[in-house]
Amino acid sequence: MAKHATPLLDQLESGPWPSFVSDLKQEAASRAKNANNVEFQVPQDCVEDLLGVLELSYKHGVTHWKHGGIVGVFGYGGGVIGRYCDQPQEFPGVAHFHTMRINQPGGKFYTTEFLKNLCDLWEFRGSGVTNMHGSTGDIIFIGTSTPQLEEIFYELTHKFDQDLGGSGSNLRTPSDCIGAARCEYACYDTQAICYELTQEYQDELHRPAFPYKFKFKFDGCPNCCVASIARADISFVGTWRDDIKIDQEAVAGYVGGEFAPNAGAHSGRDWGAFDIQKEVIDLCPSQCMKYEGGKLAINTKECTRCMHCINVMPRALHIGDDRGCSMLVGAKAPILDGAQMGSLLVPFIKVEEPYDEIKEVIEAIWDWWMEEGKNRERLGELIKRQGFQKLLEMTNIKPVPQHVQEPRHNPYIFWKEDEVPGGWTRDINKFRERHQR
Amino acid sequence: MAKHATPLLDQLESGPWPSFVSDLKQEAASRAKNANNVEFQVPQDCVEDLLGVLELSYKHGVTHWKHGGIVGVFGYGGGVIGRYCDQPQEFPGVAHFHTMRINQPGGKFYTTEFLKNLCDLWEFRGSGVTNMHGSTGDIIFIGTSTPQLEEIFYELTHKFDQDLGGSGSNLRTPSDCIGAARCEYACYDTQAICYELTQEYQDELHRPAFPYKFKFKFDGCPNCCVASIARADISFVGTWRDDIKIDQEAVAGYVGGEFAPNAGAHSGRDWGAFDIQKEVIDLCPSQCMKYEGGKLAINTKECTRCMHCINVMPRALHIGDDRGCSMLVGAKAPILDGAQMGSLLVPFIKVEEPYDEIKEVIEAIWDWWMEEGKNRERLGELIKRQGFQKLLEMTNIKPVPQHVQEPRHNPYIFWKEDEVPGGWTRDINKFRERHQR
Amino acid sequence: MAFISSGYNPDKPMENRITDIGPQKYDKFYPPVIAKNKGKWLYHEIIKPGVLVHVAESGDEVYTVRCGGARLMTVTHIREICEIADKYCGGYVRWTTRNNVEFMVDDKAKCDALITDLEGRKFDGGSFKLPIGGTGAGVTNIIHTQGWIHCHTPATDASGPVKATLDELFSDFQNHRLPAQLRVSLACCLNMCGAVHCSDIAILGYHRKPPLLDHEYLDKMCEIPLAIAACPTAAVKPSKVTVGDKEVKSVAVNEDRCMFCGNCYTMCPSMPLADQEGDGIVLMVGGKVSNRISMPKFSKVVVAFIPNEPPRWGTTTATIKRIVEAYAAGANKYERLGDWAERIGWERFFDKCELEFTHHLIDDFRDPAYYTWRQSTQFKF
Amino acid sequence: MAFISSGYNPDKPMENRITDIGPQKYDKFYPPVIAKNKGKWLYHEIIKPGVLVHVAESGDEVYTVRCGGARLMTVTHIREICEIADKYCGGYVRWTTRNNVEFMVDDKAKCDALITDLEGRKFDGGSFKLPIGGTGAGVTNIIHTQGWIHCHTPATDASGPVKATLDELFSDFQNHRLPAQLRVSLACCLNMCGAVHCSDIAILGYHRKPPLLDHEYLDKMCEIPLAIAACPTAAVKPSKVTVGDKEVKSVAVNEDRCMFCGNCYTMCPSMPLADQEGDGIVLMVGGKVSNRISMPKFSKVVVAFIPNEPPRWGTTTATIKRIVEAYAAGANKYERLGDWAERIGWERFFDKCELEFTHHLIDDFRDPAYYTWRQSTQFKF
Ligand code: SRM
Ligand code: SRM
Ligand code: SRM
Ligand code: SRM
Ligand code: SF4
Ligand code: SF4
Ligand code: SF4
Ligand code: SF4
Ligand code: SF4
Ligand code: SF4
Ligand code: SF4
Ligand code: SF4
Repeated sequence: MAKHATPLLDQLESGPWPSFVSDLKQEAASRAKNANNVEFQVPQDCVEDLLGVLELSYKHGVTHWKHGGIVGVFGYGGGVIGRYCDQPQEFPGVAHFHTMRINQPGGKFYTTEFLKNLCDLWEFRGSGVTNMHGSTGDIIFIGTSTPQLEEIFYELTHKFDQDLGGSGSNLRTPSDCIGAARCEYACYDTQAICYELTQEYQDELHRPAFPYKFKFKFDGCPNCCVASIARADISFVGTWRDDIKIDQEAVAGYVGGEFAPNAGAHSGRDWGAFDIQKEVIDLCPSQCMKYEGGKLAINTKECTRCMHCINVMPRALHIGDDRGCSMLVGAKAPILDGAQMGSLLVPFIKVEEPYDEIKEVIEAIWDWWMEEGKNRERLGELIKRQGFQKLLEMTNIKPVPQHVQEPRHNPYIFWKEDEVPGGWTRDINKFRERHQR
Repeated sequence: MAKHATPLLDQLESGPWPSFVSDLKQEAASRAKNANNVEFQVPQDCVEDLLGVLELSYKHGVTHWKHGGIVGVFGYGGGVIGRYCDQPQEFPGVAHFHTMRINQPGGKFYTTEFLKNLCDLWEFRGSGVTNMHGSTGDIIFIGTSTPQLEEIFYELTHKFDQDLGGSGSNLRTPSDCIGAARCEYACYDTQAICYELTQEYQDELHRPAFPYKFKFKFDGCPNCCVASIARADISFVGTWRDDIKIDQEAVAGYVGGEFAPNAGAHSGRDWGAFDIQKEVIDLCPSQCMKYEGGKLAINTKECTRCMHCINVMPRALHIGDDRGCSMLVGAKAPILDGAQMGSLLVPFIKVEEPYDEIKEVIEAIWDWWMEEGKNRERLGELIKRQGFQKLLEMTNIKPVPQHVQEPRHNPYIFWKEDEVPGGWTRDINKFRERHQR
Repeated sequence: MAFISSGYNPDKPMENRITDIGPQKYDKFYPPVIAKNKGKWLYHEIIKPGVLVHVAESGDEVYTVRCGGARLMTVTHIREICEIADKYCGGYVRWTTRNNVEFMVDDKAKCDALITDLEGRKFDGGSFKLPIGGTGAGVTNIIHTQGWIHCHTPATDASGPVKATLDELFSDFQNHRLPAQLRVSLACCLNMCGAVHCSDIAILGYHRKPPLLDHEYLDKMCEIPLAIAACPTAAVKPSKVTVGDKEVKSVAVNEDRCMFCGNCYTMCPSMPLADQEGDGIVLMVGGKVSNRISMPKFSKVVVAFIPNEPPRWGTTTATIKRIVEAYAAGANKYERLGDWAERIGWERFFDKCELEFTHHLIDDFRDPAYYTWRQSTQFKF
Repeated sequence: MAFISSGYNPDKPMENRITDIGPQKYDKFYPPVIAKNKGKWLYHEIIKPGVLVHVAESGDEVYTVRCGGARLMTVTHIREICEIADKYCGGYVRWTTRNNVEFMVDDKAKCDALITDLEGRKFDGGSFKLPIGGTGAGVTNIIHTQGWIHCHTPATDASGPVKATLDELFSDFQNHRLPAQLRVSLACCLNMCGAVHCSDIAILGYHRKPPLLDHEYLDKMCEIPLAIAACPTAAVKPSKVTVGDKEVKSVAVNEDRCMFCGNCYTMCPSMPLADQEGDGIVLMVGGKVSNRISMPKFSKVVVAFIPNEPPRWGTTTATIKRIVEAYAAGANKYERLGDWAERIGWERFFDKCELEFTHHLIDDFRDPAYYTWRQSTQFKF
């Protein structure tokens, strides 16, 4: 029988979607049974207590966790989030219940061997409860005690060749879309650069030297499957500069109804026969396409590479060959001054080992932010505070119209003294010679 | 011969566009000649000096006018802008050179009799130079001396039944489009309400009691020929609620090429035959039109009354019969906090004598602004500072989706205590019973 | 020049005083055909540039001939307008909201005679007195402000640049070849006395040097707290300054925070900004006020600075001409300049108008600036 | 429960220490068909909801079966996933960026067997363990955060509302009937740990009461200057308070300026906000992150508050369902929810979704608020 009655949570066991309550219960049962005689290093009934404290929150309508305090592993400033229960007597199994962030592999591909190792470790030294994955991308181990932190870290590094992810005022765990590994739209190898920069900036990832958190995310194309534009201080979004490759025969295949539009993504409803004019040409945001005489034409110069036509006809249209990425900066959640999406800083840059050009941009941004950023000021907020122009100046990037959605509509231009002939130092008496009081 | 050489200004006499320099010179000559023996009350050569000081500005690249100081007519706080030359010795004719604002008639219609009277008065007591008209709408008399102000005012009121317009922290001279007088698009009588409100609020117009200036402008329809949306603290823009009236025969006339689209506004170029689909249906911003089987249909519910279709086919389409206006508030120039366009406050209101409902809205706005507005704070800035929600509250207008272009994207909702069950007063000790430190 | 009294008695200002009577009532000035058909107009047509006919339910017609005018007008010129109106229009005339003059007649024959008369009138210097035009898909009169002719804060002249620009655009004042109407406006300083911030093309006077400080007089001539409060960027602070051997109260300006708006000068004459090298013109484009097709919008800054070049402001007018030609060549029928720029993208706009994009054009004024940067990978190379 | 050392020596933490090694290298974990064809994929097809095939230049195919999962997963569940992957997928498996599990096989027959297996797996409580779906024009897994399971600042739970919502939307997880993909996300507080601010539908936990002040402990547990600096609206000020008979340093909160963001609480545990009646859910809609057709955009607040209703948050899920149905009925093919709302106008959106428009939905946060009001006469009645 369960340690705590959970009448409210029990109601979340029904319904088709996988029930986390059922899963927690199976874990609680498995720990209680302990078929493999694991010498649990945290309370065997911690999952029962987790269910118990959660039930209490369901009853009270508020959380029962309190602030973390600073816990972690020696020499690292991140990777662990401390957490304590505010009813430790009632739920001793979760009195201390820290999470650890384990840096996920690129594309979130796993061998079962590796996963099973992690499971064994986490069952043994933690609650056995995880998030697969955290919002930043890490594998999250939910719930262990302070003494286990170093033990887990030791085993991770020594046995599994695996490091922690980021937290605190650090570089956070970079993450990527599946990209070239399995996607025909990938304009660069997201996994390669994600890995390379993660390795290059291990120090920044583990040792807090920044004003606040900093995130990289890598999207292979403008579809943005890792949502980098919404939530990375620097988002790398694949793009290309030359023609979209058109296979006219395959276009005919779509027009003729041989291939399902959008790879079958709309199969759940009868939308009528595919109408290339209505569904592709007319929806192209830059109106740069034509379908005439059974031939599709794209005016590359005007195309904004939105991906729509390619998404609709993946067999017929393919991204260009002159590939690279756009870098956007400053995305963040609403705290403090409002949410931001990434703003375009580098319209196009090649993504090629050893990524020196890209690193130059990154480091110029960091230099500026570390110099000027206030405590707990995200890059986006610094850009807002000091201006996008300042960002361009500090990264030595030439202003181009691509940087703006539209030019400023207020004419409040802050000229600098050296831009104005004659400078600003003027003599009032000389002025008064021409202009009496 | 001219009093001052004006080699720079002389270059502005050539070219086809009416030359203000030529006009000023003809006035200077006329004053010098004085064929009618006018007993000029300000220096006879003031126009020469005006040309002279302007030439000097052309040479120096800066103005030679200085601050006004407070001049005006007894009991009024507006209607006169004081102005002094900063080179009075060189240009004594314009040493004092104040402007007077004369409240223009509605629609800027005149009889020549009235105009000639004004000309006589202004030639006699001022420079004879005017602006027809000032940006707010007034007739501007440019250039007279302080002693003449009362004289001119006396003659205006006693002989010509004519008052001054506004300046200072007053209601400014209201102005209107030609509207119903000569325009088939007018949804209400702009001249009638403009006149009525000008009369009703004479006190507000002449005696500064506001935090800053306040402007009314009246546009008969959404074409906005008096640009009210861009520059009136309250803009009244005509609109209607029922069907656009369609004369199908006339539609056929346009389609058949019998009538020129847009009343001939595009006659300077061969744009090809009129294509109702491309030129009307496809450009309708709400996509609520259809042209099928030679019949034009409009889905009134979805129409946003943008005027495009009516503008293109004025013989075929006419505004609806259930007419009134929208009121938008807060437009202003960029000083101090950035320009604003008017924001929609009253989506629809009838415009009928005695305009009581409209006056209620106006006065509620003024009450709030006079209570809360800071010195030199325009209504638009107050709305920005205290929020559009506050404006609705103070005018007792129910919030509707029409008030916004889009709902807020930041979730920072400032709840009020009485909106939250249980209020805000809580007991920390009670909280701590459930949540230990 | 003897003083002649109007009857006003300065010692008894309230004697016989008439106040608060407002303007003349509009309908006293309506031509008969207007008075009769008001509110009953059926449709109109532009017969040719500058000439309109409106047809009423009654069958009545009114022909309007629209004429350009420098809005700076002398009584001599107004009298000439009256003379024409007396001759052809029964003694009625009106001005438009953009300072054009409209002569109205109620039949076609009168209209033709009127047109012939107007076309013949020129100033001695050679310019037209009352050029016909300003309708339809063309350029109309330029809304403008006082400039060096009367104001104390301008950063450029008004009448001069307007005359020069309209000379350059004159053929479009008399033609309907543009994709849609194109409204040009000018304001001589940031106060923007007009709807300049929502114009297809706006010419704006702009200072670029922080105020001079006339310390010796500042405290005498100004209310220091008002000058401080006037500054939108809080760049003005109180200070003490030694002038000669006296310490006086004055202000200090944090020059790096100054955006040259002139608000301090409006409140305090001892803080002038004007400067021959500093002052000049900002060009803004793409605004509109009508609600037709697209919603009203602000103009955007596309040229950060052009020096004042009196008397003909050559660089300014040439740049405007280039923009107009690019627009004429590129936009669709009915498409306003701003809608065109948005459709093709601002990156293309700068190409097509051969304008340089500089850092000044990127918004850095307060929070809303963010919304003008590009939060997308959609752009054109 | 005896302590078992990993080998780590607390007295010599640096001994044999391995640090800064980063994650496992991605390519060690690629299934062979991925390793072989990486960068050479030609096209893909969604065979049915949840099942994709990607075809490479080489002719190779990879079949992917995507399965939903509560991202809160125990090792027992992960082991079961491994077992399946071992059986069908050569020991490889992956997770998507939205917490779904993907099993990949390189031929069609294996794929069918895999599907049959997966469809049969259920928890004791009756829910699916690994439901297949989440592709194409449908609903996929809900991105979410910790909620009451682990965090100290939530205003709602995460896993619970997500489970309840996905039960409600389950048929659309396994169907492609929607006009376009529909991404639902949840964040349990304003910190918004995820891309919640750019989601088609965002469920957001929100506090509505200003922080409680635990004066007795505040100065002991918090750095008062940090708590003051944390407040974005400057509502927190230092104060002195008498507790019992002692005067202590503490803070005061200007409650009218508080927007309940919880930043002060993040910096200072003596300022808790949570409250059963105060806390609840804000619904936002119409955001997106892809650049397809339209640019990325923020979600907009359309329901200001729904109380927490554990365990099934009935009002929240019913409201979401209503929005989804209105969208399904009204939008065009390929049209994301936000694009639909903008096309029909937000006034219609509220009609069609039967939502009440309240003053809370009008932006009043700083200068950019202005740009969300309506500066036009274009609107629908
Ligand atoms: C675990 C995780 C949520 C989850 O359930 O997945 C998480 C959890 C917390 N986040 Fe987060 N954030 C997590 C991803 C994010 C993301 C999403 C992302 O990275 O893509 C965001 C939005 C993007 C961004 O960075 O802006 C995010 C924005 C925040 C913020 C607001 C930051 C801002 O600048 O607006 C805070 C507040 C703070 O830093 O004080 C925050 C703070 C927190 C803290 C540390 C709360 C605190 O103040 O102490 C949470 C600890 C919860 C706990 O007890 O476990 N978390 N946080 C995510 C990290 C897992 C991982 O490593 O994979
Ligand atoms: C005469 C006129 C310009 C013209 O050449 O036509 C004018 C002239 C002045 N305006 Fe204006 N404004 C004139 C219409 C406008 C308009 C247009 C309108 O009313 O439609 C605006 C923009 C709309 C608005 O109100 O926002 C306008 C916005 C300003 C501002 C900025 C106000 C703001 O809130 O942003 C100022 C600055 C101030 O008030 O200190 C200003 C200040 C001034 C002053 C009084 C300069 C000053 O600070 O002392 C100018 C006196 C010039 C002179 O010596 O003659 N004037 N002013 C216009 C009035 C004529 C008339 O009565 O018909
Ligand atoms: C006479 C005048 C009203 C007045 O009270 O004086 C007027 C008169 C007419 N306007 Fe206007 N508009 C007048 C200033 C305006 C303004 C204000 C401005 O420019 O400062 C606007 C807003 C401009 C803007 O959006 O920036 C304006 C935007 C329109 C529009 C919308 C055009 C568009 O494409 O956006 C129409 C509709 C049309 O042209 O078919 C219109 C249509 C008309 C019609 C056809 C109305 C009618 O049926 O009589 C009139 C003749 C149009 C023509 O000239 O081609 N009128 N019209 C103004 C003439 C100014 C001038 O001398 O040139
Ligand atoms: C597996 C995954 C990448 C990964 O690294 O894990 C992925 C995979 C694919 N995405 Fe995605 N997307 C994935 C998250 C996303 C996200 C991120 C998110 O939702 O947080 C987005 C942005 C969402 C947004 O805009 O709010 C995203 C926006 C797209 C789009 C743009 C669709 C649109 O209408 O805007 C496409 C194009 C399409 O669907 O044709 C796309 C297309 C694809 C394709 C067709 C790419 C390909 O050729 O392989 C993949 C299968 C699509 C499908 O599921 O129907 N993927 N995709 C992610 C699956 C998440 C899941 O489990 O459901
Ligand atoms: S972002 Fe582009 S490249 Fe990456 S998985 Fe999505 S569609 Fe493929
Ligand atoms: S990628 Fe987008 S912009 Fe380019 S042609 Fe295709 S639909 Fe048009
Ligand atoms: S605003 Fe409308 S009613 Fe007034 S003149 Fe212009 S078109 Fe006619
Ligand atoms: S008025 Fe505008 S919105 Fe209405 S039907 Fe005509 S074009 Fe469409
Ligand atoms: S725009 Fe500026 S300089 Fe020009 S008239 Fe108005 S206040 Fe004077
Ligand atoms: S010009 Fe404007 S910004 Fe500069 S000091 Fe004066 S008021 Fe301040
Ligand atoms: S959204 Fe807020 S409550 Fe939820 S995990 Fe993130 S910080 Fe914690
Ligand atoms: S909850 Fe936010 S707004 Fe309220 S006092 Fe705390 S920090 Fe300030």
